[in-house]
Amino acid sequence: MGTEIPAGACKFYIESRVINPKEDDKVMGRRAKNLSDENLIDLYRTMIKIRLFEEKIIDVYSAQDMRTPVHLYIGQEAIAAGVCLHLGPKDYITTNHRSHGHCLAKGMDPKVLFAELYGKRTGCCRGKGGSMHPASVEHGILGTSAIVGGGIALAVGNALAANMRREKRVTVAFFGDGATEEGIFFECLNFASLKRLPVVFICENNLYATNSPITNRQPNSYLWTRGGIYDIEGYFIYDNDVLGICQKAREAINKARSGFGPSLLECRTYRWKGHVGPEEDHEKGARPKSELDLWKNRCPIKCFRNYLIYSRKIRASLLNEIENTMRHSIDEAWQIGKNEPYPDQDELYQNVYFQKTT
Amino acid sequence: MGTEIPAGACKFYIESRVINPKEDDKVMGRRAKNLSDENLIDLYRTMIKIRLFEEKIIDVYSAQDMRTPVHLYIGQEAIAAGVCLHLGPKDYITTNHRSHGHCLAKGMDPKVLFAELYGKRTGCCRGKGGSMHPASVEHGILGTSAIVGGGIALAVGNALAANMRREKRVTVAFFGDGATEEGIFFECLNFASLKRLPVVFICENNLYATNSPITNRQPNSYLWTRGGIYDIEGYFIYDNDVLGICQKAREAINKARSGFGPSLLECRTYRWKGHVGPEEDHEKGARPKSELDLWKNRCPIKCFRNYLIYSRKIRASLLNEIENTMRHSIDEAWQIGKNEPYPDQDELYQNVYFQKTT
Amino acid sequence: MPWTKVFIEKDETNILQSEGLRVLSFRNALKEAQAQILTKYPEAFLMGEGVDDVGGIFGTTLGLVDQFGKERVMDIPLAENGMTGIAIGAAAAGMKPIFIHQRSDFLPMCFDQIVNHAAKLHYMTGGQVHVPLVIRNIIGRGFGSAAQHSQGLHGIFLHIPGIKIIMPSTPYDVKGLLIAAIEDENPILFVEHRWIYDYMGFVPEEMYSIPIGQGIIRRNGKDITIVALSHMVYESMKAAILLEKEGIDVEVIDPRTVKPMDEELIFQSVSKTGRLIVADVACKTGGIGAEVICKMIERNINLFKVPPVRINFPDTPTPSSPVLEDAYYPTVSHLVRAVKSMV
Amino acid sequence: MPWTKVFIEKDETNILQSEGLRVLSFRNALKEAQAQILTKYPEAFLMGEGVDDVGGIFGTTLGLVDQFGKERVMDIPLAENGMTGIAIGAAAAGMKPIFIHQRSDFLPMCFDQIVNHAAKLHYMTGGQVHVPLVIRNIIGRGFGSAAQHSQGLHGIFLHIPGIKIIMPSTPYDVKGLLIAAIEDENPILFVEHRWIYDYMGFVPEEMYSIPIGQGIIRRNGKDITIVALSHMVYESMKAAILLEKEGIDVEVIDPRTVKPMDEELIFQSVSKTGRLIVADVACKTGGIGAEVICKMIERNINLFKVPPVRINFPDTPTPSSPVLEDAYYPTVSHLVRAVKSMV
Ligand SMILES: Cc1ncc(C[n+]2csc(CCOP(=O)(O)OP(=O)(O)O)c2C)c(N)n1
Ligand SMILES: Cc1ncc(C[n+]2csc(CCOP(=O)(O)OP(=O)(O)O)c2C)c(N)n1
Ligand SMILES: [Mg+2]
Ligand SMILES: [Mg+2]
Repeated sequence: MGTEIPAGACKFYIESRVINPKEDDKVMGRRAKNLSDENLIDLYRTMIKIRLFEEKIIDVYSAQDMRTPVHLYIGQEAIAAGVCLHLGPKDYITTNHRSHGHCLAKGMDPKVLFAELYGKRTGCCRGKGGSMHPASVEHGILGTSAIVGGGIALAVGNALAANMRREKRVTVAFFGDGATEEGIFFECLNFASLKRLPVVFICENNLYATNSPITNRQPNSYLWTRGGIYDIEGYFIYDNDVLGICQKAREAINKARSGFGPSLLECRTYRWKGHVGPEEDHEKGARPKSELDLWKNRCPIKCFRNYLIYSRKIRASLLNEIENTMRHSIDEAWQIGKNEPYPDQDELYQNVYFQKTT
Repeated sequence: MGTEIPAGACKFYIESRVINPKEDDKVMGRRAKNLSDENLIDLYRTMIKIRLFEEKIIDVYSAQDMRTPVHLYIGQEAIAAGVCLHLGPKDYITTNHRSHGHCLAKGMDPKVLFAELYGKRTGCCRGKGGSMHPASVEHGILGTSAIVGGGIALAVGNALAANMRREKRVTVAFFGDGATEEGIFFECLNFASLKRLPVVFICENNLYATNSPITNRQPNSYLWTRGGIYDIEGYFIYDNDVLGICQKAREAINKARSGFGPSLLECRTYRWKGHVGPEEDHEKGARPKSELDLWKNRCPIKCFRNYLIYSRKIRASLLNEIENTMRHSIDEAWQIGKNEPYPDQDELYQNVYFQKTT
Repeated sequence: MPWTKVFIEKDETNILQSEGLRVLSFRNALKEAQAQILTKYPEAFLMGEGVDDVGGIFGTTLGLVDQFGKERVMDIPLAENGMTGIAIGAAAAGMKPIFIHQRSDFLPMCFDQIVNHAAKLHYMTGGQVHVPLVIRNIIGRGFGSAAQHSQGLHGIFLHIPGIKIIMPSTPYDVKGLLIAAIEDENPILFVEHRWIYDYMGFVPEEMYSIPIGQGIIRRNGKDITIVALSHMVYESMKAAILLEKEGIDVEVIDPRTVKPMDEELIFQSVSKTGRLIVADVACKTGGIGAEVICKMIERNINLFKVPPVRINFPDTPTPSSPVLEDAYYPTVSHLVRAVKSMV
Repeated sequence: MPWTKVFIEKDETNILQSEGLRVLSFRNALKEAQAQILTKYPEAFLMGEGVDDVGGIFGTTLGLVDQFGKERVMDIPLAENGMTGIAIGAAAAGMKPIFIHQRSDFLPMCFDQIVNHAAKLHYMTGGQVHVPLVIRNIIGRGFGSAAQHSQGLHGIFLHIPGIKIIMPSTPYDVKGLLIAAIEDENPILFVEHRWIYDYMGFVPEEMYSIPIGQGIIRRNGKDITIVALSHMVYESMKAAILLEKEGIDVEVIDPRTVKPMDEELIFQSVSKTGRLIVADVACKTGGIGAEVICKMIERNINLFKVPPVRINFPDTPTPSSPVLEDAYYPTVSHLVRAVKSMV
């Protein structure tokens, strides 16, 4: 039972998908076989956390006191959540301009992130990074580049360091479909495979870079194939399929951790909001509303919630409670982050050069 | 009947090859079926021209008056000759630091090239380019980059221009195995396929970049596969097989000319001389002599000559005559080129910026 | 002259309109220039990430795709270096691409192709080939754009022979200089600033071009010379108005093109005032200010009555926090303070 | 002092040896520094195209692979931008890579990673992460190296906050400065020149480091100051010897590090001589000379008795022809002529 899209750049690309949770059950069930209820609830909680964090941003953004360009992750939550479930605090990730989801899934405290978005002294980067450059060494996020493709090289470098030290850390690089057009992507795939580095490449194919559909930019969109030329196994994970992501990410992470080198996962998804800022793209005519509606129907949270309730027999009230608790804690984090003090103006001149503290 | 290589970096890579011309006959014969004797003799003549041109360089280089770094093409002649046989003067090519063979095969006059190597006023670039940057607009060579990978982008740009103008010109990009590691290679493949540009990518895989064997640099050496991810057909052409090159190049060029987009040919070969300069690599221990000996046995000229004589019944005396005539004309070209006047010192300041002559 | 004047307030341009003169924003002047270029030169085309989308590069290419089609208003993959090389190859074969970057910060991605290829091809080929390539790039200040989305990187191209640098400030100039750039047929870095798109001014409808290498005196004064680039022209004019009230007479020079630079114009001015400020939209050390000041002192060691001053971004990356961003950017009051300390 | 002296002729170093002092070439001093760094710091490693081959980067890494293995003397694919990013990622995670380019001309390939990443990561992360990355790069003059194999591109990095620039000239300094660079733990552009590898000088066996930011007076003089970088130190010393015979007393200053720059040392010298030449191994416009001269005039407008002079490559790409190459490079006689015109 396919879904017809009346118009829109990605029409050719979107295959039919059965949203009915009953029918999804068998596939989902197979995928979840290694996951306890607790795992599943963790997964749900992470997705909810990301969603609510960003909905908070949308709520408050028009006040114009959060002065940082926000690239919202809403609609893509399944990926960060599904991948980071398998990572420990010592594992590294690199993110990109669309950073919030990855940072939260990797364990960053929402209030520190809010403080950073507000340019506050207690933000993770003392207010110098903002939304596009979060970092948190304790969570294995050693800096974020908003240059498309930049984070991929940093990730491979993190993995090289881990390898040279014989540490068992894994590095995950998150990046968009647009990043796969930058030459640096291939330079990194080649080297990662050559040295069998413990790195997992996660391509979040949301079908657009800014307003350009992938059909404007690449002759085909099988991004999972891009590593094959270097003997890197590639996988395609269907639209927002959180359990699929979870399963393949686990395999890839375990493989990397065991010394068998990199993998590439293409996770197909869709961003609900504009490339930057809280509006929706159809408002300014960047894409048809019907396309968004279709993908809202594939909301990773809604689908997963249905699965949990109908197939795993998890009580809706428990899920509601998780959501309510999270909403409360996000509100609180926002309150705190927003009310932190600004840095002194002198901070401007700090950290241009590293100074040894001997 | 394989050939064992006692030691050497590329051992794993080199498969058995029957050099015996009688046994090669059938394959060769099939490949030559569209080629007249005249074509074949043209091909032979071009290879001989390149070989003798460069042997002349070797002869005279120690005099140190040819002050330009020469990256010799000896051993790889089959590629330039086999490909350029199908190109007209209006077709474009781009070459690289190892430029002489491509320029000569595309029709450049040896004396103009010699003059350039000697830094003379009548050199193709008025003495400003040297061996690494020859150009000749009348032969469709719009400039040469010695930055690895640079020429690939120029080629795709030439092809884009031809396409936008609805001209039937084809562009061929010649580059080495090392260039396939630069990200720009993939950026160009993607765009060329996306826009179905009339360009043919010829990768001359001589198994080394400078002294680094390909095994140090890439996890596998199936370079012909690199375009598959963009739906670009790839072909592998066996060691210096000039008729194989000829055949596949014709197909690819025709395809490009007919508007069906790019192809990628990997031509396996070997350079006999050092990366730069007239010495042989084993002299300084860069690679085993046995490896070179093996490849000298696969000399593209010698093998082709045997084929012409034994299978096509072309008289050896005719081939000898071609060689002698060519030797004479190369000598003459060298004499002329070498004795041309140097540019005025003022030439230094010319051509920094284009000046309109209106 | 209406075409030399800088209009800080929109209201001022009402006078122009009442005189029957045509008023356009910087943004629309730029768009008009591109439309006229595309119309006149069949070999010209625009390429860039998102040139054909609803944003239209801050509105500067909006609608052009409808007029000229997707081939000549070409959206491209995210591959700045390769695409620049492709533009160069097309230019070498006779096309006239205008390559557009949403931010100047993306120029480092294609430094290889700009520096080692575009700038050298004409020379290396002994003049056989030339590269008519215009590279539009936009400095993106403000709203937490931070370290990788707000740099001014034009200064480094001063050091690269073979490429020219143009930095228009007014609607009149941006049109005339873009047309001049295309007609010049050299590789040209065309530097814009996001904060000047809304400024208005007189812009004739017909195609015209402004000679590359000619600066202009935006305001005559006898006490001090401010050489101001791009957005700094507006800030300097504002400062001049404030300082006038205090009896300080500021001359504002807008070089318009940085390479070649109208050295003579600046030299004459400083010979008169004896005081020089160079105000640029980029970091201080190793920038354009140093070159201008150095050139002046090479010509006359007794030129200066007081030490020259460079007004720039500080030598730090751009911070994100609004309070730090405020501290980062030099303002009218910096200029006023600097001038006062010098006279 | 043997460690401050510049030895132009090999013979001169015989004296050192007869005094029991150890003499090494620049090349071998560099190799020794790397060997000692690799020994002392397990997190240090070399990476570069051909670092482990029989050429050994003009001999400067020769044999190190036998001692330290292929993982720490790492040959890499031809992918300068990606590999620089990987080096940065490794450095951010605590390693200390030394990235080696056979030519400075390949730096534009990785400008994205150097400028937008290495130079900014410490700042963007609010100081959480730093990038101990040394980028060795070699200026390759001569024998028709031409436009893409002979540039000096260090000048453009002056304009990029967050990266330091070191330009050693003597064997003593190259060892001490490379060790200092590694211990400094910032992104550092370490600029070498192919023509100074064979110069000899005193080099102690033990590890030592030279403070970054301290220039040195190579020769005391009272008539004129030449600030000379890298290979130009030798040319300037030769010029000074010739000029001495004509009664002109040249002071030669070797800044050794360009960013930070020992401004004070230069200022003191020019305050004394009133005359300044800046001699660099790169094009003139927008280079280091402009910055040095500008800094001086900012400090004192009465500093100069005569206009300062920049001795540089001309503002053209490098030509291939030997006669043009000869015309391209400034020589001792340029320096001599310039000095004579100034005193
Ligand atoms: C090198 C570079 N080019 C262009 C940009 C501008 N830009 C920022 S995000 C973006 C689109 C990225 O698309 P994708 O990688 O698919 O990520 P998405 O935004 O879809 O998550 C572009 C073009 C940039 N930041 N860096
Ligand atoms: C970007 C860049 N990096 C490094 C070099 C130095 N270099 C010149 S040729 C070469 C090897 C090229 O190998 P390949 O592409 O296989 O061509 P081959 O020399 O084998 O014909 C290298 C590393 C360069 N010229 N440009
Ligand atoms: Mg995307
Ligand atoms: Mg090769």
